[in-house]
Amino acid sequence: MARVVVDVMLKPEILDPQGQAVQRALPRLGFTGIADVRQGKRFELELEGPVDDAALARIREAAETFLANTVIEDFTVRVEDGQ
Amino acid sequence: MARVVVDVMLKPEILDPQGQAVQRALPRLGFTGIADVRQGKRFELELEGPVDDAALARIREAAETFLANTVIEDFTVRVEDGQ
Amino acid sequence: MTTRVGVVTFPGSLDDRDAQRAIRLAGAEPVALWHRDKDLHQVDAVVLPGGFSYGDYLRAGAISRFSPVMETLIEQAKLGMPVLGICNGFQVLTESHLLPGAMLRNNHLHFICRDQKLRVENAATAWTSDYQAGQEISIPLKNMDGRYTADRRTIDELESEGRVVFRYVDVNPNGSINDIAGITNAAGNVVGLMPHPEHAVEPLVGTGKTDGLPFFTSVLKQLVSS
Amino acid sequence: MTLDTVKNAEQTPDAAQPWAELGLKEDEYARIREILDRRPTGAELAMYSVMWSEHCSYKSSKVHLKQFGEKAPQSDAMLVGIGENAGVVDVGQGYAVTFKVESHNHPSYIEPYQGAATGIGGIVRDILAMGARPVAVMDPLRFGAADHPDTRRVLPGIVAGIGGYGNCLGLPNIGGEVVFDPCYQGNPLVNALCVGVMKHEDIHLAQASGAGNKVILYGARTGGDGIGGVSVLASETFDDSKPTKRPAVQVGDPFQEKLLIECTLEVFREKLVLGIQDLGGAGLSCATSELASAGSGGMRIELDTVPLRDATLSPEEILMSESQERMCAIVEPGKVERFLEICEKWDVIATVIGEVTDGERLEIFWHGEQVVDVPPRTVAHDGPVYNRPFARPSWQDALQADAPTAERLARPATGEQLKQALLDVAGSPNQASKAWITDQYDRFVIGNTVLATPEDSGMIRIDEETNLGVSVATDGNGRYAKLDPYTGAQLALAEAYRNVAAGGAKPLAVSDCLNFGSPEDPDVMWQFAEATRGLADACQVLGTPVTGGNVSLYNQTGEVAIHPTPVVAVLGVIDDVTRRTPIGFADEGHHLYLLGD
Ligand SMILES: Nc1ncnc2c1ncn2[C@@H]1O[C@H](COP(=O)(O)OP(=O)(O)O)[C@@H](O)[C@H]1O
Repeated sequence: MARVVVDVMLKPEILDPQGQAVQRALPRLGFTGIADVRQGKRFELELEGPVDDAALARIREAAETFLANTVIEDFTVRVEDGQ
Repeated sequence: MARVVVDVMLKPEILDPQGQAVQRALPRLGFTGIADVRQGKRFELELEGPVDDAALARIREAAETFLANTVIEDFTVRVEDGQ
Repeated sequence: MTTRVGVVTFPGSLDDRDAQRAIRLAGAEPVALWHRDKDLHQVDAVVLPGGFSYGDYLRAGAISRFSPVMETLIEQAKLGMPVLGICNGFQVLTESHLLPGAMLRNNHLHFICRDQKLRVENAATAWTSDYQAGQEISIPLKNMDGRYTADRRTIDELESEGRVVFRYVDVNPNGSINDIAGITNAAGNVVGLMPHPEHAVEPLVGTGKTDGLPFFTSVLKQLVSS
Repeated sequence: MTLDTVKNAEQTPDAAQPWAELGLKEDEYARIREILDRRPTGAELAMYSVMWSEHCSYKSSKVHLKQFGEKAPQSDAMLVGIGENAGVVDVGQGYAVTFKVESHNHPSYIEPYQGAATGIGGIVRDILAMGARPVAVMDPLRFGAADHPDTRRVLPGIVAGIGGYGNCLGLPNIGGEVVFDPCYQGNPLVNALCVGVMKHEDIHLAQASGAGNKVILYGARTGGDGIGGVSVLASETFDDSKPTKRPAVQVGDPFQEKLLIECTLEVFREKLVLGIQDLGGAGLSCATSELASAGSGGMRIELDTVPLRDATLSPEEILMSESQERMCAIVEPGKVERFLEICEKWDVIATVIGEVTDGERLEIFWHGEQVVDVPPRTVAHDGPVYNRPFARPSWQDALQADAPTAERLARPATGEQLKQALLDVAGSPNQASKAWITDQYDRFVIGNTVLATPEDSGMIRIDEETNLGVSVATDGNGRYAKLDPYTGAQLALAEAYRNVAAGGAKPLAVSDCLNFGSPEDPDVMWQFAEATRGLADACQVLGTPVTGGNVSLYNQTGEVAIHPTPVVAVLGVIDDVTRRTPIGFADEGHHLYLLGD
């Protein structure tokens, strides 16, 4: 089966409280040198059929209307490599 | 600045109700042909310095001890391509 | 001398004052502990209270676990100090590996607040000796990430060693394995549970029951007699 | 890059300005020029436009709201009345209670989760700014038909947002409403109420006095939240090298707000604060102009000291940003160090951004250049006032006459029909249990909740020694108000009043959230006028003053307005919460009495 990954991240200008909390914790744990952290969602979709253009177009539509909230989030759709 | 991505997913044997909820909703929205959905987290880390082996090793350690809870989650660390 | 029970406040702790009240009502002296302070101020036992420490960002309990107070607490817990983790406190205990397993999002994906019936499976821990084994109690439950999970071997170990301290009765509110609501470490001094005994210590407020008070009197007796 | 400084504005009187895009009317723009005796700078235009908006200036409703003061019954309990962030009433034993209900309707329609969440966040900061510890929240909600797709889109997010924010803050949710009616399709109502408790001596006000005292901004960094509109200004005065698209949506961070609460209460406890204001709608524009306007003297702000989340923000945008979880305090110079220490303890960023001056102007600088020089009162308090035309709608008589006839609403004739009617009522979304919603809210946290869902009113113990408590109920019925706005508003008050009394508390004060359609429609304006008149009259009769509230206008989809929906909250006091009366039968053998006719 083929896997498509949809990554959903808050738009750059939108506040990301979770990413901020992680970023602030890292130096306390001894991890320095990290200028910014953003936290988003990763969806792994296993397709029944082949990953053709039609399938990708449908997934892009699902991402746009459902997986991401495009008022505040951006998304990318890609076929997982190394499968 | 260089970007490193850490993907954190629930281990395959752990029930993922969020992924399941998405999977169940998709056909209702008219998106069929998706056999499985898993939902995880994606962290984007912007590094101050270069992404060398030492930096990656540190990020891997941060992922292992902090970003993921390895009792229930797996993670992967990779340098973002196309930067 | 009165028994001193510490209550840790992390940024985002919510039920710290409630835990202090419960300790006071049980006859002990509550001592406020601050997450940045390594010193436990000579307390005899510690409660990690409920709430959303660090907003539950990343994972519930994941950031608090690394606070300075936890360093000392982890040492002391291993030496036998009684520690009770309630809800977020339970999550901190699993994240810091004082208790095995982990907490996942509720299977219905909603925050749930309800009066929850539990069975006390183990009345021999530091925090449950004032209950009878098999006794059913009712205390509030309120959480988003309350589904306890662990691998098969850990679960088998917990079950065979009698370390499942509380089980949900009638309703499993979050999909927790084997209806597990709370567990203990092998020594019985560290106990974690999702429901909130500190919200059931006065007949007037909350659910109007006092089924949670024995948690705090149990530890008092154990400390006084030891 | 050209910065529109005061000097520049003086030298270029004829430069075109986007006042219309910012929502100002021609005469309003002319008035600003008259006040300043020159054209406003971009930053000044930003401030006036947002502070003179309907939302901040109450320009359509002011003339009607006046009645709440004019007809206010004499009440010894009132400590702080309308005009401050929230009213304060004396509840005895040295305690004072503050409460207020506010709307977040439009943001919740656009982004249900964040809109509702930041609605809770905003009202909680209002209560905090009075000097009180917030102790409970409530959420009166209105949705379209339960089975309508838009309800399915907004309801889960709104409920999750209220829960997500309130639960994380540690405030018990002690009541609210859920009403379904098709008139709210495309325009759900999300009202949020917060109650806070303090000792009399802890009351704080939003005012800046004493030259040399410092202005401290603390809490979240300032980002581009909620400044969609002002981007036109930014692109007017700056070249196009910066992102032009700014999010209109604000994202809440309840964890940050929890830290803000604890940190603020600690600086109050150590008496470090002279005046304080939360940052809500209109952000720094509002906080600086209101603080300066209510105090004596002026204020000077160095805007480039404001900690930013987005380094590309222009001065106009910083002034208008609605980034959440921020507060502004006035602190004596000698106490600044301790103030900053306490903020550091709570991981809260705090920055001195300016000081109180002995002048009379609000002056704002950007990298040393002056971009604002205004009399603060003209921004904060002397906004436009409209006497909008209103008239009884032509359809009102027909609507009232349209009583259901026997054919249209047949009475059940058989036992079977009666049973069905009962089941229909019990199963209708408006009557069915709301536990599927209220179970998502923490009602136990803080350990002082005496009554919460499913009781008639929420009740909180405020003193553990004496068992002093307060109770709050909110009610509103848009259908009644549409039939007769005057009486409908009174019925809402009477119901909330009864709900408080039924729990055993004595009603003391009223807060209200007036949700209506467009004030530019004379029908709607009549509904508004009637409802405020009705409420003011009823408050006078019952002896309970309105201590504060909120107006939400333009609730409509296209030309169709929602039902006029005044939501009324009543606060009561009970000197011993052990004497509360819960609903339901307590013991077998008790008698039932029906009071009233
Ligand atoms: N949105 C809400 N938030 C919190 N509590 C609510 C909400 N909606 C309803 N409730 C509570 O649920 C209970 C029942 O509500 P409802 O069925 O509307 O009863 P009533 O008609 O008596 O007001 C009340 O205690 C009310 O405060």
